Amino acid sequence: GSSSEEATKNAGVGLAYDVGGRGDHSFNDSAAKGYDRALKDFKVKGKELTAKDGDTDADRYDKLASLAEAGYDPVVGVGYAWTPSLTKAAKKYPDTDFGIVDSVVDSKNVASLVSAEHEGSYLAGVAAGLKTKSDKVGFIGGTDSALIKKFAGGFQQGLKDTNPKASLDVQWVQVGSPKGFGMPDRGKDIAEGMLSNKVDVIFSAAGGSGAGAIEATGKKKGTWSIGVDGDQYYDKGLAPYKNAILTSMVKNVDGSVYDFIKSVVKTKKPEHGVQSYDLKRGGVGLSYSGGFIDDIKPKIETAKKKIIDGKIKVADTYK
Amino acid sequence: MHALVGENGAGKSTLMKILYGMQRPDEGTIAIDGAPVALHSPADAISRGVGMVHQHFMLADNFTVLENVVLGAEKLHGIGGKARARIKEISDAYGLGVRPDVMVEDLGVADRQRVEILKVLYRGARTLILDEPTAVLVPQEVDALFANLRDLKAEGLTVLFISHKLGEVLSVADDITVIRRGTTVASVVPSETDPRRLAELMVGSELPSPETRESTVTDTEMLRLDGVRLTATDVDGVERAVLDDIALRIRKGEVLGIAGVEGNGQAELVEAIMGMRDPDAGTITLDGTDISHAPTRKRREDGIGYIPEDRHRHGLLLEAPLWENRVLGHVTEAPNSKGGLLNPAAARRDTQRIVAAYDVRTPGIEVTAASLSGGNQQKLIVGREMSHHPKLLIAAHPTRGVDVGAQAQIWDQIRTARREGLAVLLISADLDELIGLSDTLRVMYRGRLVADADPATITPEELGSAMTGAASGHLESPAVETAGGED
Amino acid sequence: MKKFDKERVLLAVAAPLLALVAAFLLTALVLAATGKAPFDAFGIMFDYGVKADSQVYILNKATTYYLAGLAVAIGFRMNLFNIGVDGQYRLAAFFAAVVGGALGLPGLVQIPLIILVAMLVGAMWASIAGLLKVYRGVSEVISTIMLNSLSSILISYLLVDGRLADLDKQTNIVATDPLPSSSHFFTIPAGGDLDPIWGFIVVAALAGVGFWFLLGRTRFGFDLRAVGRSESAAQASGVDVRRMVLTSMLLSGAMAGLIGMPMLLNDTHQFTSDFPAGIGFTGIAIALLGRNNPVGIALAAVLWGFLERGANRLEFEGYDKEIVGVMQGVIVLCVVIAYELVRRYGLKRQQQRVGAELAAQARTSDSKKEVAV
Amino acid sequence: MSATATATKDTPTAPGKKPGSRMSVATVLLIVAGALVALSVLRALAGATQASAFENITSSGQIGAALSMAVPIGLAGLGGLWAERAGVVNIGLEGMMILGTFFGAWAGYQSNPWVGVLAGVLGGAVGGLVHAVATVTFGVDHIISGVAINILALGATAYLAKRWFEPLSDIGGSPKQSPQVDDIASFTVPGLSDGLATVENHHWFLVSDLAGLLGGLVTDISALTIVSILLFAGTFFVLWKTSFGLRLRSCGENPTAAESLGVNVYLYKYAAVVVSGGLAGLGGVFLALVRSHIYNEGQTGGRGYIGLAAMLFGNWRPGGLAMGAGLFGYSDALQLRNGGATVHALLLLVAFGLALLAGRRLYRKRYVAGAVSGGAAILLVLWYALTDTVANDLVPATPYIVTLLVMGLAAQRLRMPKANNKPYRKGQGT
Ligand SMILES: Nc1ncnc2c1ncn2[C@@H]1O[C@H](COP(=O)(O)OP(=O)(O)OP(=O)(O)O)[C@@H](O)[C@H]1O
Ligand SMILES: Nc1ncnc2c1ncn2[C@@H]1O[C@H](COP(=O)(O)OP(=O)(O)OP(=O)(O)O)[C@@H](O)[C@H]1O
Ligand SMILES: [Mg+2]
Ligand SMILES: [Mg+2]
Repeated sequence: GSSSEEATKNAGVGLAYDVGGRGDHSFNDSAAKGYDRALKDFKVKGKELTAKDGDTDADRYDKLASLAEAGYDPVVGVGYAWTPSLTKAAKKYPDTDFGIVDSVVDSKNVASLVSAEHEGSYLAGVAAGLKTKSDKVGFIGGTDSALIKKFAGGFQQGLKDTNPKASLDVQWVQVGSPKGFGMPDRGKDIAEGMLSNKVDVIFSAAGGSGAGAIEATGKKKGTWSIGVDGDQYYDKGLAPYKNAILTSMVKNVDGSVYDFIKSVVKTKKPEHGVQSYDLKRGGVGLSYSGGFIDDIKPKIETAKKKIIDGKIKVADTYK
Repeated sequence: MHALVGENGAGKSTLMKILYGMQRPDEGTIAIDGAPVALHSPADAISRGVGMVHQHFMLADNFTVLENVVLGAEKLHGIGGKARARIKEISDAYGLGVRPDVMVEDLGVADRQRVEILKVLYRGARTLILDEPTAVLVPQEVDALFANLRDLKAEGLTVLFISHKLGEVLSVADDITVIRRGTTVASVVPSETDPRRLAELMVGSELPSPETRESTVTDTEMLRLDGVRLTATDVDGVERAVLDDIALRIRKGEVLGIAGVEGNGQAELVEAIMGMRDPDAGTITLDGTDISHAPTRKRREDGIGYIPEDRHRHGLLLEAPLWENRVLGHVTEAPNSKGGLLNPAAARRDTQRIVAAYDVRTPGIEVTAASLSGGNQQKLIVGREMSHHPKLLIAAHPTRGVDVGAQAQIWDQIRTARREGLAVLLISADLDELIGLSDTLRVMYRGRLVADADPATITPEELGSAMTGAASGHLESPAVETAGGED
Repeated sequence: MKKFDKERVLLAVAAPLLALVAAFLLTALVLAATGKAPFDAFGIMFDYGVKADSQVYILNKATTYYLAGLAVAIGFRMNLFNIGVDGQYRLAAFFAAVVGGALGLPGLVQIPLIILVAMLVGAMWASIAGLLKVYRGVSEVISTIMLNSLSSILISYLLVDGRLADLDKQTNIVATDPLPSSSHFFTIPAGGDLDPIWGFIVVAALAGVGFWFLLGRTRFGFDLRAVGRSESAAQASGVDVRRMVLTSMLLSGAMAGLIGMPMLLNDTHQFTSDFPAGIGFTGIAIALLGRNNPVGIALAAVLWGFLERGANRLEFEGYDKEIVGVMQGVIVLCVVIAYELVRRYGLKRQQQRVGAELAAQARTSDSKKEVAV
Repeated sequence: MSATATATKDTPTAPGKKPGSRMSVATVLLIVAGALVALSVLRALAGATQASAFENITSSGQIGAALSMAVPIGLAGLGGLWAERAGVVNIGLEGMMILGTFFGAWAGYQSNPWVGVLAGVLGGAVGGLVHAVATVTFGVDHIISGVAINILALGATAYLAKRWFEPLSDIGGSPKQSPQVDDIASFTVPGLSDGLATVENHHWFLVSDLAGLLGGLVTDISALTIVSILLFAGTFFVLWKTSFGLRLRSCGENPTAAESLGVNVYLYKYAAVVVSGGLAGLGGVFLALVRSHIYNEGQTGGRGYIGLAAMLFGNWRPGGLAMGAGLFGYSDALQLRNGGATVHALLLLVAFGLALLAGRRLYRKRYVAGAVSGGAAILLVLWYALTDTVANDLVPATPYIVTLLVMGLAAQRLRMPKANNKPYRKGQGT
């Protein structure tokens, strides 16, 4: 570093989004929500940076380092892509508290904010298995990454455990590229293809592309979508189709980010180590907005309890 | 009918382009029908009744004749049936025999020229400019053309044409203007002059002649082609023969001339010998070794020199300096390289030598080839090819578009090398050059060698009839049907 | 005319300078029009760009970009538009990482082996486009674009837990086996607590020298440049153009194979789905800027690195880092136009000068003759 | 033989024959019909488990999706066609499409989608204008200028999106995304659409396939799709049936000749390239406003290039281009909608086509080529028989492989405008 006197006074919260950034209607936005809330509640300042397509680890490190260098504390990396750069930054700036979403960095000054997406997705699978009439269910993943396969794996297990007859059609919007999270048109095409093959419940873990799938089910009577990340029933852009949103698999990134910021700036007892936001901790779960799955709530709660009790071990990847 | 004569590069085309509004004069005036005019574009010229047939045809190959004719003049009769009718009408009136719906690419040179003339007439031109209309025609076609032009003259049109060929100028023109280095040097009427005097006016001195006297032909065979056949597949997937059963031999010290209307397979023949196209059948033997399927580079290394027909496309890297152009085609040979490595220093030195020895007018060898004049470019090519002491020289139109001085030098160099045992395959549209330089003559027609002749006795007219397919066999022998007499 | 004359050098320098000035002015206009103070932004970029750690960053980035520029330039030199460098380097880096991760040989053997694999894979992927062009007449522009998409699909098919990669459940990162530390490339310490400079910069420099030597000093290079200047003349001169197309496509692909190596061997040591994409396209811009010349490409690569470094800072200072994208686009467009203008002006100037000098020569020789007479 | 009417340039035989490389409408229909019959037969042969995969190949949903995917590619290709017919290669189509998506959505969300359409077309046309200035006026190499424009368009839209859309986050804007734009009207032919759907659902031999095909073309068709189809017809009319078109095409065939006849070549080239940009812009608008309702960074996804490929495939003619775009749109929709099982069924169909090709080649005594096609057909049949689906993570390769295959089979018969990609300077022609 060159100028270290700045680092002595705390400048506020530093947040580094993954490609997509604030406004992606997906998990970056979720993180932004937690960040906004924390800034307001704790009256601190903050700075947001966003990774761009083609950024190398060096570019990402550069962003984290300039935040730490300028005295931001904590510094949060949103998304597992920050893993290598954040590992390096944590080593370089041991006095700064780092947080990383969706990944684990093994370091004393890092809080790893991971969620049990597979557990929540299991419940979504249960709902789908109970609600499908055609015994055909679909899953649309934004891209074939390990994280999204966690959703797919849990969903498949929940579906099969509940309704062994049901078949699952799994498709990716774009293999090998996170661009698949921003292609609502292709999401819609995939969904329409599934619907024409008599699929009647579709779970999309595909960021913005999921909106296309929701639109497709919204336009065909008797078919359902399952939303992801936030409670999409309240998504303004999806208002015309909200009655086709069976439920949403909510992943509380906003909560985990908020909690972490709070632990640093408010309680001054920074969370460190792996912070697992699972079913038990309420980090993931199903939403009941719209009341479409109220009838099967007991069965879902049973499944939830079994998972929490460890009676069901949910697969965390899809093969 | 007014003729404009002058040597290559005298400025004839430039003057005509000015008349046609394609270039603007720095000073001076142009008057049409007595009124001074300012021509800013071809459209201006066309609207004043001036039409031009360019030295290089201005036709879109992939368009029909109709489309080519109506282009730019759609307002007259549209682009459909009415235009077609009008074209037929004009064609019939002047006996041009133009078919409106044929693709231009399927037409021969003479037909294309008639399309060009029709294009001008279609626009109602009263003044017709023809830039070297006869350069690519055989004598019989020239006669037909002049017959057409006389018809036009009879209709009251003014015809302005450019030519180097003094004989034809004297026979058809009513007036002659001679220009040299961009200025008018004389205005004469045909009855008061003769070819010699006209030539002297043009050049400022006596015209050089391609005549070669003593024969240097030896018995050693240098190049031999047997049953060479080359086919090409056109866009329809139809295969046709562009070279068919070609057999010829050239001995050391012999110049073999090939006559033929352009597009009858001469270019393909050269490409087959150079290895740029692979023959489908037959053998090519150079100095006793079979090179039928050898790559071009090997053939060049084995001693074939090549003066291509189109120096800009095949002979030079226009934007490269002269010394790199000296390397082109001989990159594997001394002094240009050693091992796999270039030797720029040696190549530069040798370029200096060529520039001096072949009188290439250039301020240095670092200038690009594009900045040299055509004649000097050609001298560089000749110098380059001769520097590697070829056994066989393929010279396609070696003096096309070069000035008289350069022409004489090139002829000299070919003659000298021939004396030292060089075999030469000469292809030229200039029948005088062909007859003057060759020891043996062959005529090519539709991909075949259909006739041969002795240059000592043949006339351009006789050659011309064989070039159009009207005569075949040995043109000199009285036993075979030949066209016209011999002198 | 001298071998190096001042006017030519001046003209060669004028084009990029002209373009850069125009580009900065245009960008300033855009900034001003959207309500930002342009010169502050440039100031921030400059101040940040000349800091010591920025210089290390720029050099490391430029190493990668330089190789990308060279890979593209090989094609450009003979009028081949290898838009597929992007797919080639990614596929190459992937397989190189797989091979490197699987073996545990001494570095002296393994590093060259990894590099060789990368070059081979790059060349092979490029050869598909070359073969299609030579035997089926398919435009390389089209085929390489298709091949870019195909290489991403192929990589993501293979980069899966259990196929050629492993999943780290903690980090959610799917990666090839990491290279053994013996295969890490050496680094050059930059002093202080600065990050080191990637040792691969040496390889990149050698590649540049090799490029210059191959094109400027060998028969092969002469042939290649001849094809680029005039395909028909090259063919008549004895170059086998079809083979040349294939060879230079292979060379371009092999060079593309090197692009991922500095990152793989000096930095990430494994291939993940986040391995940067799009550097092939950056390479096109850099080759255009550097005018396919090894020194020019180096300058262009450094400029690009500088701009990106500045972009990172702009965002921090509250500017929109996206302005750098505009800047890059404007620079490339201005540069190609400026080069063309200067090229044409130079050619015309030269023709005029040749004409004038010849006329002068003719006059002196005429007067000599008169004296002699 | 007369003394004059003789030698032909390059073609000593068969003078006067038109180049017949273009396929007639009848041939195309015949091919489509043949494919349908083949499909029906194959489906009848395949087991019941596979039948639904085959049905997807001609389902109306599939056809409708294929059409909506083909339109943007077709429009980009049409842009390419205009430019190249005037002798300018336009690889900047991608950038012009990006401008179309951006400005289409930007104007669209503020007023109504049709204003967006206009703005997108204008945006693309401005991109075309830049390309025209660079290539026509300054004489920059066409491909280089196109690449530069792609870089610039990407940079400029990213910057503007950041400036203009980010502040609109409460109505859905973000640095990479615009707010929602209202739908453009779409039409369904009443009666016909339902009737065809009924027939299709019966899965009758051949009849249902035909019904599916037609059904896809009359159900839920966007107004912009209709506009696009009209533009194809209009392009054919303007370029081949009007004097404007004749002049424009002459600039791509022999600009010097056109110049010598008083045609202002620069003007026509400018017009063509600007129209080209406008069409590509419209393609972008289609992506933004019909396929989605938003601008989305990276939305074009290389469709500009694919449009160019479709144009090459179509031999620089609107009909052929439509087929090329249709082919890509079709295979993309097929893989996207139906995944592995249907692509698996497609293998058999392709094998069938290859077998026919092999037969034709062997008949024409082109043994090597015939053997290659035959071998490929056998391999595909084996692949089909030994597996029962294509892995879903490989399926996305379908459109690219199809394009490469088709280009490989077709490229050599193509004939581009003669002066395409050649520099032209006024007054410097020979
Ligand atoms: N604008 C110009 N500036 C300088 N030189 C020019 C210009 N235009 C033409 N020239 C040169 O003037 C000379 C006259 O060219 P032009 O084509 O008119 O000759 P020509 O008499 O028609 O010759 P040819 O018999 O070869 O057709 C040529 O050397 C040409 O290169
Ligand atoms: N017409 C011109 N106008 C301006 N500069 C020119 C012109 N021609 C050449 N140059 C300059 O001369 C230099 C050499 O040009 P170029 O790169 O084409 O040559 P080269 O021999 O291929 O180079 P290399 O050493 O890379 O092989 C370049 O720097 C270029 O800028
Ligand atoms: Mg001339
Ligand atoms: Mg002339």
